[in-house]
Amino acid sequence: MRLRSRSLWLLLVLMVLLLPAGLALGAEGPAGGTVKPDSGAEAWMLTSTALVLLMVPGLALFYAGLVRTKNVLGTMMHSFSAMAIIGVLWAICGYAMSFGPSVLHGWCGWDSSRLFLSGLDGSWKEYAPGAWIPEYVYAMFQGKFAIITPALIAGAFAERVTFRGYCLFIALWTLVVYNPLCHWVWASDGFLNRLGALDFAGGTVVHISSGISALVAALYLGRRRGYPSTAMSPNNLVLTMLGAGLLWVGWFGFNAGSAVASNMDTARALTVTQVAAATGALAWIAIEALHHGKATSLGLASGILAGLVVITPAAGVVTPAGAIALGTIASCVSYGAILLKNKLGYDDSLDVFGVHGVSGMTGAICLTFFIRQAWWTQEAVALHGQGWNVWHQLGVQATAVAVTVVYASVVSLILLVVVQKTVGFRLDEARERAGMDHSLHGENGYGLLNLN
Amino acid sequence: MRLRSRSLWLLLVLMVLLLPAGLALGAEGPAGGTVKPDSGAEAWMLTSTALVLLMVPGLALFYAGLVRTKNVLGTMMHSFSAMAIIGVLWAICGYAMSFGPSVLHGWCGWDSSRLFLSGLDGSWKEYAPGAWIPEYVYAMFQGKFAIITPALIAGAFAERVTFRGYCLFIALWTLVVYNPLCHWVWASDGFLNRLGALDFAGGTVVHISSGISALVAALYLGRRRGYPSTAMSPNNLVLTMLGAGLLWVGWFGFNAGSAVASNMDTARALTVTQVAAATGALAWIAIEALHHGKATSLGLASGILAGLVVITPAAGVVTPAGAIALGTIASCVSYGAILLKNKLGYDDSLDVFGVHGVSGMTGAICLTFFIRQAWWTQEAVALHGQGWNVWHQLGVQATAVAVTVVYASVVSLILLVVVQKTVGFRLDEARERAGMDHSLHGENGYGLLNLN
Amino acid sequence: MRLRSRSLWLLLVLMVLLLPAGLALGAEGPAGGTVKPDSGAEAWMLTSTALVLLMVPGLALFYAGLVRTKNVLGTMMHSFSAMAIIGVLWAICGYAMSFGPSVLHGWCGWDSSRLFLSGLDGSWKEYAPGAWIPEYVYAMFQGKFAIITPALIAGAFAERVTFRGYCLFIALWTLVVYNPLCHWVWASDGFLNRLGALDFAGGTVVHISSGISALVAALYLGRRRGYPSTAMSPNNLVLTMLGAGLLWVGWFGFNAGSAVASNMDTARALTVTQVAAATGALAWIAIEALHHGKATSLGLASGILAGLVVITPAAGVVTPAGAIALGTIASCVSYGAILLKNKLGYDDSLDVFGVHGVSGMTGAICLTFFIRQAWWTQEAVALHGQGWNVWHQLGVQATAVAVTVVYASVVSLILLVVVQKTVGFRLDEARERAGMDHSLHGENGYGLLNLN
Amino acid sequence: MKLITAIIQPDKLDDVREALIAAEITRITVSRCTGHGRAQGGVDTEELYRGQTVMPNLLPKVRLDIACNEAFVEITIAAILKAAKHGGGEVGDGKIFITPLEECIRIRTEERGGQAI
Amino acid sequence: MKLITAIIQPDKLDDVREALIAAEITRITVSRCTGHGRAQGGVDTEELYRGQTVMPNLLPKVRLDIACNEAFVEITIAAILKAAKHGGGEVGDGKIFITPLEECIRIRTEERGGQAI
Amino acid sequence: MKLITAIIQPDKLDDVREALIAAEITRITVSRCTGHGRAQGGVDTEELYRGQTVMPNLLPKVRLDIACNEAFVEITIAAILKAAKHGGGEVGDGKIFITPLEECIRIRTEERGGQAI
Ligand SMILES: Nc1ncnc2c1ncn2[C@@H]1O[C@H](COP(=O)(O)OP(=O)(O)O)[C@@H](O)[C@H]1O
Ligand SMILES: Nc1ncnc2c1ncn2[C@@H]1O[C@H](COP(=O)(O)OP(=O)(O)O)[C@@H](O)[C@H]1O
Ligand SMILES: Nc1ncnc2c1ncn2[C@@H]1O[C@H](COP(=O)(O)OP(=O)(O)O)[C@@H](O)[C@H]1O
Repeated sequence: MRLRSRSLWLLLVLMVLLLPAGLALGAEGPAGGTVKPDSGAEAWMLTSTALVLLMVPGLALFYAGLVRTKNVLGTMMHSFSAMAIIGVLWAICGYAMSFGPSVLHGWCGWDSSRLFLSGLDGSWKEYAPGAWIPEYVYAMFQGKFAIITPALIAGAFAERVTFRGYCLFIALWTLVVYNPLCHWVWASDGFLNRLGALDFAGGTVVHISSGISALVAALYLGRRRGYPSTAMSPNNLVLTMLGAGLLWVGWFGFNAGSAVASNMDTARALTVTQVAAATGALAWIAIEALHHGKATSLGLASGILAGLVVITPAAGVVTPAGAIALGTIASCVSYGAILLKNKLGYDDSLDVFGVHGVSGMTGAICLTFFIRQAWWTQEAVALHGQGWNVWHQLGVQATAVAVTVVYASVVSLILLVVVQKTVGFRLDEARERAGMDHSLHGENGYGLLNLN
Repeated sequence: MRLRSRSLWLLLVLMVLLLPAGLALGAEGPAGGTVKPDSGAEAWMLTSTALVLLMVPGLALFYAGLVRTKNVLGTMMHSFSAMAIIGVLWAICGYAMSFGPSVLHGWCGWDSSRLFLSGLDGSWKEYAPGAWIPEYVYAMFQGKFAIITPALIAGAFAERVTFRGYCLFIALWTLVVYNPLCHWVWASDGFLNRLGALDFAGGTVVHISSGISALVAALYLGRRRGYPSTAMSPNNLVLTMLGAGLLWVGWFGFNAGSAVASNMDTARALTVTQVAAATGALAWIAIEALHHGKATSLGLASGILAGLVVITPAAGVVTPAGAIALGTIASCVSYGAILLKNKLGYDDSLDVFGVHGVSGMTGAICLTFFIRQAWWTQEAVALHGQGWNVWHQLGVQATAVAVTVVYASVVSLILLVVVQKTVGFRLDEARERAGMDHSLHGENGYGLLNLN
Repeated sequence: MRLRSRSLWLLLVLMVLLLPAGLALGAEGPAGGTVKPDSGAEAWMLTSTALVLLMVPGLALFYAGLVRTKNVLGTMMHSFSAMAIIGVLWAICGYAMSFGPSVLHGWCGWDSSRLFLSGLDGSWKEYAPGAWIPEYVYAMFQGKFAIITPALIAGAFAERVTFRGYCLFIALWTLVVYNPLCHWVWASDGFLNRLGALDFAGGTVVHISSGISALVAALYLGRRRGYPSTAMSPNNLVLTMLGAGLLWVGWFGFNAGSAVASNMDTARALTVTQVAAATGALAWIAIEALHHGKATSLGLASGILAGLVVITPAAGVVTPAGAIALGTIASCVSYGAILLKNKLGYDDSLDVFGVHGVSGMTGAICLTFFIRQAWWTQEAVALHGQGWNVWHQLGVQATAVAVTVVYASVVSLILLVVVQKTVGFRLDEARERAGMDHSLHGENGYGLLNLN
Repeated sequence: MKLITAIIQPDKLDDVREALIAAEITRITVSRCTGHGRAQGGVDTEELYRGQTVMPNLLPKVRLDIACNEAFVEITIAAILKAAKHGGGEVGDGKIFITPLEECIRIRTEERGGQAI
Repeated sequence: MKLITAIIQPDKLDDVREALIAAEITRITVSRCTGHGRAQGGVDTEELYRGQTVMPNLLPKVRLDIACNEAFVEITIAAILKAAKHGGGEVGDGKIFITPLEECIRIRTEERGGQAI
Repeated sequence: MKLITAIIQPDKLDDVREALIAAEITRITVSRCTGHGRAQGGVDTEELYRGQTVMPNLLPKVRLDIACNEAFVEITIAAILKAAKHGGGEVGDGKIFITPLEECIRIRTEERGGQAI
């Protein structure tokens, strides 16, 4: 058993070590005669890349604060190992699969000259009118989205999976779920993109895909031992609050960075992001105050997240007033979804589906009703011709959501079975009781609790 | 009682929900023929907005680390709920009140087409020579200042107020204290601005106004039960240190962002901010070493803050050497002010007045003596004509400080009385003893301390 | 004893207070006729400055999490006091010593008109083709490197030095080790720069110099009492993980900022930084899984650091595939170095030499083998003429490393002796046992552990 | 000599400590514990977690250990009883346990017995 | 009356608590402690630190204090013994100590003796 | 059998643990507590808070519980007394309490009495 595990890791290491041998020598992309570098747009995209990376420790803290003391490091490892694993996979082939030209009937993209990011040196692209930036920056910015998406799923099966199984799962998931979806929605020749689906910063690609996969995983892997009879209290809500704060800050990069420019679109995206997050937070604590007479800090943090998730697909097109509406709606539906979960009794431990899945779908669908006038009269006409209306767009949005839900849930289920049957995913009872920190990592989150 | 509270919250929720109904359809501001977008300036302002937002979790940690274990979440909630409440209010009417044209004899601004930020789409403005950026970005940047200012006040009455009372207080305070002050000092037709008061990034608007309101609140609400006889030790100075670090980082956005450009002014503001913070920190620990023979981490953190506060109004005009002088002076006077407070015996729990009020006033007044030569020969002449000298400027600065002190203290007192008499502000004894976390929020900051 | 200490501090305070008296009046540098401000490059450099500052709290957390509970604040103080002390010294004379024209046969630079940063106002420079930014920004960006370098050393003698001794040590070290080294490598007339040594963002200046000084200090000051017989467990690995996350984010500023532009070089540096960090992390946990059957969170964090350190000198020239190779190699050699240390038995408490020294040297040397083709055909030819090859470059790199190792170790040893013999460096037994937090700072990191 | 161990509510610690000092009992040892009493302990102990009311398995309590001579036993008990009650006494207010103490030694002076208490 | 003090492994706390409740022992006090038993306590207790296997000086344990009437002593012991063992019993599984309890007082009602337990 | 409970200064924990091991007392339970002794406990216990000297109400202490057979009682006490003193003994150095232990059970083997210690 231990042996099997070792050889598995060995393989991985060797793979990594041998990779550079296979590298295509970085061909300098000829900078076309018309390249006009926009150092301001690049500056913002570099910043956005850093901000989205900041979301990963933010998420790690958010989740780590909610689990029990014995699982605090194991939970952080879920986010941090995504930085390591997806960070490497994205550089090797993720970018090529997501943003290369369509292959396999459009299932994914492929561009062998972009393996190992090798063909990007010297390549400038105009991602928005006038916004020429190095393709490297775009690849890195997008890579951060690939990292955070599988990390989000981890909340659904917190406190009860093997580290090995988790690593294998996210590696496979990014290859067969994330990269294709990303290609469909954001590559210029992706079929959902061509359909005209609006997904500014990842409502479908990031939040719905992770939310629905989380639900499937929670159902497949089953409840934590003791749930729901034993109370499983958060070990450190201070971390959760700090995590929520970092997520909010980082989300400016996530959403406003998705304009891939430093212009009016960027400004609008930042504005609605800020407004939706604030409204989501306010709405959630207001609901709590009505429901229980007390507003909680976890409620405020959850409301921030709901607001940020709902605005993610919508940040390109809605008005600030629309952001207020969406933020309010998101907190209501996510709050309701969590109450429902408690009734149904399945154990989506940190409510990934309730927050990301539900608010993500809400955003992707409801954004249709809050699109600013100018979009209808200009962009919509340019894209679809005269006569395109709310109901047309609603149909497109619903299609994109449905495709994402079906694809992500089916493929995730297959992957779950595969991982469970090979290296094992669900933790055995002894190690689950002892806690992931000690039994999987040989560590101890808070040494300060012992005397030393 | 519980019912009263519920209906209050209900009102709030309904308000939020109904708001979008009242929205003016986002009229696209016609981009004037001469707009020359400066993507670099915009990139820096987007970044600054994110950095200033980062200060809010920073402040939450700074304060949360200093209170007792039972109040750690309640204290964080003070900062985070400001993000939610002021975040929404600023979008609804705060920006319109602060930066609309003067109404009511200049008491505040008003621009109904900017309610819900509706008229901003497509609007570009030149905030500094050549620095054309979307008005959206400016509105969001300024909104972060509106958020952090009331959050600062919370330190004065830490550990002893109701959450409901606090929410109501900061909502009213931002409407009748912050927005008018902001208009007077920073709107082009504000009367203190016209007078020539120098307040680069909020010495009066942010620090003096919050510091003096904090003093009034501490006096009005009275001491914590047990203060000063019982020692009330900080529960987690690690959080406080981290908070100080995040505040320093965020302050670069706060001060250098206040140039609303990416030019020499920005560079100078960043430089003096860095230098003053370092000097403040060094001076504070030097004073402690002299006074007690030991330098403390809280002292270093307090010195950082004093240095940052003192340079806030001054960042546009002083030299780096001036920043060193100001940082040193700030730590001396704030240290002295806190010693004095201990003598006087009032309970400004986290020394909001001692640090923000005192160093803020010091900065606003003393900056006059450290203005770089070029300012006198160029800007001063352009603004006031020949012959304008240090003493003239000192008079203007003193006026601005006096106006702020009088206005903020009087109006804050009225608001305190109103809140106390309506929903109740001061916590009753049982809940104060039990701690805000449990009694107000039904939570527990550090579950890890229990066995779970 | 206490008196001696007081007068020492008094001197310091007076020095600080009197400094501004000696200031040269900020002469406005005449902006040459051809200045073309690049607001985008400036925006990114301002951001980078903030990001590098963020690394200091990041480092404080990283280190603080690894020590024992009684030393958590004392350890954070090592990082934070560097912000204060070096922050002030850099403004006074550090920048002038590092980037002024060579004096003393090139031992350091000097430019008395840059003392107190006084001559920088109005000065714009073109740091990369087209990238005109205010010299202020460059000075502040570089100042952050000066801050973090001595703070890194502190890990080697964690838990066992006086605060006074530490302050004196880093003040002297920055003056006689850092500033000269920085001048040699990065000033245009520095001798290592002229030799053609590649050190994009501080492999020699920052990591090798601090790593080797750390080793010398660990050997000179001796082991912690009880090491290695008593287990000294990390008090809070959650902090360490968060610290690693902040370091990664901040490192984007560190490396990509070192392009001093917002162009293709910046984009490449950011890309290889991201890739090397991810690979380092993955390789480290793979090694651990092979070696012990378990991957640890501290291992992942250490791998992140190793990857970041190794790419630091290389970020300007290597390909992404090269970054994968370097990240893998770095984790292998640093892991090995730490195993070796455990065998040898000296107490480099937080493995500063093992991670920064070893990975730094690895990067500075091995980068030669992963340089992208275009560099050889363009930059190399421009710098050295035809025929310059890997072995030539390797010689230059080895020279730079050797010079750094010899200089830093010898001078550090002298400084250690001086500090130990004057104010005392090593903590006496009673205070070491009681813990730095209480005995040096009169504080207590986690009050929450007591009942209050 | 007796060893008096009291389990009380955390919010009563200050009151009890003051009552003890008033009764001239100045030497005490305090530690954190968690407990489980009748009916899962008293009003208003539940916590909230995302819209759900949660009853913790173990509630935070404070434990006091006081070694004292026989003469002081009832004084100590009376002081605790008075100060530790919420109102007229609520579920969760706690318990006092008394065990025999055979010996007590002051480390500093190595004194033993009653005068070392 | 007796005071039963058990030192157990932290991962067995839930099991023991449930076993006690099943045996109708519902009032307990729990606290965190660390301990040092034979041969530095049991399999798989080491931790990892940068490639090195480290044996902590003190291992985390949980302490239960249960005051009970004589009649319940053996019931309580049996419940703990059954629930606290790993498999058939491993080094580190813990200890039970029994000390005499002279008096027990319920703070709420000021009742004393057996009915206050 | 006796139960020896010692309250000592945290910085002496390592010394005491080593002294006990040297005296062949290897089984101990350690926990964190806070205490209040005479004259608010010893030199150099104050803390600093923004320019003010603060005396904490309760100072951190460490509690050791050691069950041992009669024969080892004096050995244990001697070991603690020697190792726990600061210099010749300072205020705050702590206390040792000895209570009777009626029964001791090793959970792993269910052994009882002296050999289970
Ligand atoms: N028999 C007992 N043994 C151990 N601890 C007890 C016992 N009874 C009460 N406690 C402790 O005292 C605390 C408060 O008990 P409480 O609920 O007031 O008791 P009761 O239900 O008898 O009034 C409990 O949480 C528990 O920690
Ligand atoms: N004689 C004793 N005195 C105090 N505590 C003890 C004693 N024996 C055991 N313990 C506590 O019980 C824990 C588990 O002991 P364990 O290793 O199972 O004992 P044993 O080696 O006798 O089987 C120890 O870590 C310690 O905390
Ligand atoms: N009578 C007592 N009951 C309970 N704990 C005590 C008692 N006396 C001392 N202690 C504990 O021992 C610690 C050290 O006591 P110390 O100040 O050395 O005692 P003394 O003043 O008798 O020399 C105290 O902080 C307290 O925790």
